[in-house]
Amino acid sequence: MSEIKTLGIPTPEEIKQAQIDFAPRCTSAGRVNDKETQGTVEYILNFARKHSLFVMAYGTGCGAIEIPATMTSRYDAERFGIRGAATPRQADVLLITGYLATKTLKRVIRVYEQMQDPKYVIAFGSCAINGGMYFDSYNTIKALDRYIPVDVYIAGCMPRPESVINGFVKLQELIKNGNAGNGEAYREDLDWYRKNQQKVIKNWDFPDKYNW
Amino acid sequence: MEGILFKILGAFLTAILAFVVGMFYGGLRRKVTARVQNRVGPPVHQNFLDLMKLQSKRTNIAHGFMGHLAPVWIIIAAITVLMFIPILHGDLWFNNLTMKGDLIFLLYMMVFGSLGMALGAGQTGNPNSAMGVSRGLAQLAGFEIPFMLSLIALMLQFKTTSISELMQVQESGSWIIVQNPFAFIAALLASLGMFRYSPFDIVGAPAELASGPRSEFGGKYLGTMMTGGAVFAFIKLVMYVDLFLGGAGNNNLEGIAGTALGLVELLVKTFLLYMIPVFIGLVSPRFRTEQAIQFFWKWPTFFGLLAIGWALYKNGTF
Amino acid sequence: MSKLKKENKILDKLNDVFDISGEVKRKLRIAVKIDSKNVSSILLFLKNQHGFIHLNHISCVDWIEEGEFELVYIVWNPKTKLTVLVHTRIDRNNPVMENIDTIWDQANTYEREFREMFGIEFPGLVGRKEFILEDWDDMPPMRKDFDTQKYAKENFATRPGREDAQDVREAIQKRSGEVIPDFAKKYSRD
Amino acid sequence: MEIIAIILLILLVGSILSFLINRVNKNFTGVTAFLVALASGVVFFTKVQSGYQFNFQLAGLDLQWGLTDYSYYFAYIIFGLSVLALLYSIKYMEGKARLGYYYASFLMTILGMLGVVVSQDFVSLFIFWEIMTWASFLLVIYNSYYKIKTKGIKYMIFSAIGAYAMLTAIVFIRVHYDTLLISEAIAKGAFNFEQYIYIPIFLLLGFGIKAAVMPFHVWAPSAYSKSPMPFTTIFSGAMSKMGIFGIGLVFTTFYLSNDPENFYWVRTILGWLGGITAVMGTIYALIQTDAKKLLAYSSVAQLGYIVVGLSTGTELGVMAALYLAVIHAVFKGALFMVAGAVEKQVGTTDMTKISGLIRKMPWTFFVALVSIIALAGVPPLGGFVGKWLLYEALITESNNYILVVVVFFSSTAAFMYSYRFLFGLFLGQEEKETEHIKEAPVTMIIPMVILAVIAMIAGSYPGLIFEPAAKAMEAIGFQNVSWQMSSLTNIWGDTTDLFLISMMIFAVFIIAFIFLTLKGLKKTRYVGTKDISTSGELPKEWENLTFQIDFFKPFERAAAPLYSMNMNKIWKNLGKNLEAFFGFFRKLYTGNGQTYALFVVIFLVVLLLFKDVIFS
Repeated sequence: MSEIKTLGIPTPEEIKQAQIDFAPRCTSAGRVNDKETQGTVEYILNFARKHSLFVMAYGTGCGAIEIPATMTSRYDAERFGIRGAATPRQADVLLITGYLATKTLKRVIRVYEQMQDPKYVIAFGSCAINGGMYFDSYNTIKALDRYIPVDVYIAGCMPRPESVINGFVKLQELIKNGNAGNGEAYREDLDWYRKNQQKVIKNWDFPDKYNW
Repeated sequence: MEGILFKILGAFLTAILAFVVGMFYGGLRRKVTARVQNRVGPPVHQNFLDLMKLQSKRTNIAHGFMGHLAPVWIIIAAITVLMFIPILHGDLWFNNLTMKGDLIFLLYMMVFGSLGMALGAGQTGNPNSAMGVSRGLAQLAGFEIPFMLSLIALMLQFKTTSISELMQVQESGSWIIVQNPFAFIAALLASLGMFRYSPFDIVGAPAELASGPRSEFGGKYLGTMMTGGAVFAFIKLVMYVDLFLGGAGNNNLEGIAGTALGLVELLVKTFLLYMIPVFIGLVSPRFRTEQAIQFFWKWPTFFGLLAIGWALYKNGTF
Repeated sequence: MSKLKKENKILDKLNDVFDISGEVKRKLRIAVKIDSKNVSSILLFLKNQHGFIHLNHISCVDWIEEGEFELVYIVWNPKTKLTVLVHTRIDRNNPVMENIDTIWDQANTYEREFREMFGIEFPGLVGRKEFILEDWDDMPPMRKDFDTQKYAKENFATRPGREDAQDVREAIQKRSGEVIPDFAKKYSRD
Repeated sequence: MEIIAIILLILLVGSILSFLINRVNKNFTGVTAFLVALASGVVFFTKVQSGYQFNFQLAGLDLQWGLTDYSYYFAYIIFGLSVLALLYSIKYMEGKARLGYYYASFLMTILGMLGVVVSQDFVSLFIFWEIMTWASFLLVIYNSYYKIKTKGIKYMIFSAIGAYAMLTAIVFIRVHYDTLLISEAIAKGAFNFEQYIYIPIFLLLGFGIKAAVMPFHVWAPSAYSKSPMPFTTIFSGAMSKMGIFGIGLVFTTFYLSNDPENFYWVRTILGWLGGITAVMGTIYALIQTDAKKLLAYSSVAQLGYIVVGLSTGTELGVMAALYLAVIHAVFKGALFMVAGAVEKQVGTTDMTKISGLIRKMPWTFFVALVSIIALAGVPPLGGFVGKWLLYEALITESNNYILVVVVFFSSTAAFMYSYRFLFGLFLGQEEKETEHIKEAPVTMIIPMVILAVIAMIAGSYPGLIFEPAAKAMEAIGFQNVSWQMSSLTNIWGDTTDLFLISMMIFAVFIIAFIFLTLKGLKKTRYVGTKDISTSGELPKEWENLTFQIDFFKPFERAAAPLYSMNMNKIWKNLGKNLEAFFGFFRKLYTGNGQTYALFVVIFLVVLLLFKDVIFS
């Protein structure tokens, strides 16, 4: 039998390293229009962006079942301008609903890269935050923001539709202040993301150049 | 010189009117849908926000030249048809090129946009797009038949192929909906297919075909398509009002008051007409393509033939 | 025993033909153990002679201490509603099992899964090697000696500060001061 | 020597010459043929005016060659298309076998067609008609030289039926009216349905087969698609118009009479046949997977429109037919050239095998796009004018209200195959195996582009075609045909201003195009066709996701009753029954002398028994 070392409470060195690794990577690059610097035009555009969120509901995990409830009569997300988009080309928000298997992660990355700037990611449920109940699973990623930038996390297992809407409202706030949307930062920091992605996805067959 | 200036200004006014009204109608449709489903729904101006957001997208992708041109064809079709349709009776501002084109031209011009869009969708290489186009074109062959029959009935009954003259006919007499009700029924049933709401929305079914022909368009392309679509919705409504509901602006007031009254009349008529496909769409499931085509070839075509018979009876051929 | 008449009848018939050790588990359910060489013949016998025309499921259990994989074929007779569980064991170090997808087509799916998840070879099995996992290059992950937590730690970035990313048993022990009883210790990881 | 004879002689000599030159040097054959056609065309248009006439005697028959405005109109189509097709041939046929055979037959076909339009008597008409048919038959079987028995047989049989029908009619005209000149026959009312109804019927049969009218259209799709593409260009573009030319001649009596009740049933039946031809051609075109076959069926459908136009017999209708004859030659010629270019560069025109050629062959795509828009009849290109004229003629001037719906259905369904053609060859996923493909050679591009430009100009200035068409109509019996340079008017006075429409479309195009291009220009990227949103899945290089097979299956299902009507099957059954019938007669010839002796005896006995009845 092989030797097993439990993770336990992280050591100070580990925490230090983690602080470097998990430092918010998308600080300034994508945010040309944060609250202080944005002009009138950007303010108006942000207003439009904020009130028109086309959601690419990528039903990755069990959380996908919360989306119909959020969208339909009872919780009616459409009153915030949130509506479904059929393809990543039309979408603004990528909703990761729950755990992400490595196999799915590959597709999610592709979908994310096919979306057009400014694009936002909402990750949904404990599994997307830290692995949740799949913390020791051999094929589920544990921290989504290592692979694609995330704007808003919604905690819970599962978050109820109220929390989902709360998450969207938080995202709207970020958009209004010009703090959301990390597409450009992602492109700038592509090497780091690619390194992480390729560590998980063994057979990397994406084109080398960033071409979408 | 002044005349030309007025023309250009009038054309701009018409385009802006069509755009604004079309967008608001889209928003109203969403609102009405929401209310029927017991929801609050988005604000009425939601479509403007969507359009603004789409146009403000920072990056865009195109799959090639035809893909790049796809929204252009829609805009061309929308603006051109708009210019050839009388919006108000003999109004200075909205009387663009209305006497220069007839119904056959309008009929063909109206498919121009969808065909161009289909070419753009084809170049993206997305199988869903091609599938949507295939369904759309097949459906076109369905609903154009009753629509054409209804138009032929009108042409025969009033001995004209010009839409302005058909309006003139209704100015003196009663509306065509009274004079030839069957033509109206056929055209109305055809309009359900033209609007592509349920039950004829299999062309761009979001879950099944990933929104069909539009699936590869985002950002400015999708936004421009939305604009064209909004103008087109307005055009169809105005066309139906002109053809069957007596047009608008047929009042005795002079100057700006007459125009304003005419516009209000137009809005009321188009809105009422618009609600028919919207409400039918709300309570309908979805037809498969062949069911849709067969539907159009049954009752609407029957009413169309009846309309032609009625027209021949009325104009004294037999 | 009179209650389980038809169960016993089937068991007797099987006993007549095959070298099995079987028992009637409960009403409508019979379990038999058989040597792995005879699995296909007993399945064919059940299917053709006694109307067990439906293959419910094939499951695999990793008996790591005994160095064996146990395969359980569950077949069902829609007329008599009887279920027969055919247990068989194969060597863990050289896991080769007879391919039965000629008897039931759907067995193919299960067998491909076992090939991927346990590394059991089925000679003559048709289908892509890659079934559910993508680009898997490690030990078959459902084997008990595959350490999934270690694999996860090595491959996936873990968010720091998550205290429950550890052995649950140990954590409970640490938190409550509870002592693990002796009978439970053999299930402990180390 | 008369100038027309010189032109025909140039073509004849050129035909032989190109055959001989091919023996010497294969590279010059095509150029020679092209120069011969060009020279004869130049001589024709510079030296020959309409109204030219030339009488001579041959074997005791009074023959007359000459040109009216009507035949001159068709000469435009013949020479225009032939010269371009021969220019196109030079590169297309490069490296192929039997070049001499090809070019000689090609020039003979031109000679035949020119002969048909210049003949003003029935004898030379028939002779040239046969030259044309035989020369074209040689080209139809060009690609299947060693399988003549199965390939060209349908064309041959139908041409033979047509020729016999024509010959019968000519003999009857000679018997009943004692003339062989067409003008005299018209003057004497030979084509009138009142007196000897079989004369015009037989003539219409003969011409209708060439024009691929409904029950006799079955030869057309296979013949069009099997010939070499440059020849199909004139086969479908010009030679089928000879049938139209003939139908127009037969109807001259009616046009002259100016009486809408005249010929009523014949015209109604012919019109309906044309309408059904259009529908059948269209619905069969849209289920084809071979681009050539698709175009061939589409040609049949378009010829149906022309027949409908001719049979309305009104001014607008005949104008529509003549206009469509030219514009069909233009866009269908271009489209067959496109198919040929694709065939030359890729090796196949099977749409299930190729896709995404747009960036490899941009000029070819441009031509295909323009011609397809013209074919579909969408404004502002030339095809729309023809459609407009046809509909207005049917609605305003004729009382075939249901026929207009049939025609309209056909042209709406035509959108489908139009799209199918463009999508199948040029759009869709770009494949790895077509990466090496280059644009077609420039001598193939030039004729295509010329035709496309004509189609574009005709959309704004259809008057350029109306002018000779109006003259041609006056030559066959209309008076004071009115036309405008760039606007269309029906008899109810409703106009469509084409120039304005073109300008409008052009202006909006420029504005929208500039807006779309300049907006976010730097951040707009081109992506390949493998970068599509297929639920996040990455399509492999070898995966072709283009949707090609059963493209219009839903329509097929909806229109299943229409598809169950198959003319081919009917003809095949007829052929089988005839074979059985004549097989019975063949059994009489047993090869046994005694049987023959018995026949002779029976014959004599019958003769003796009924001698009173027979020789009374």
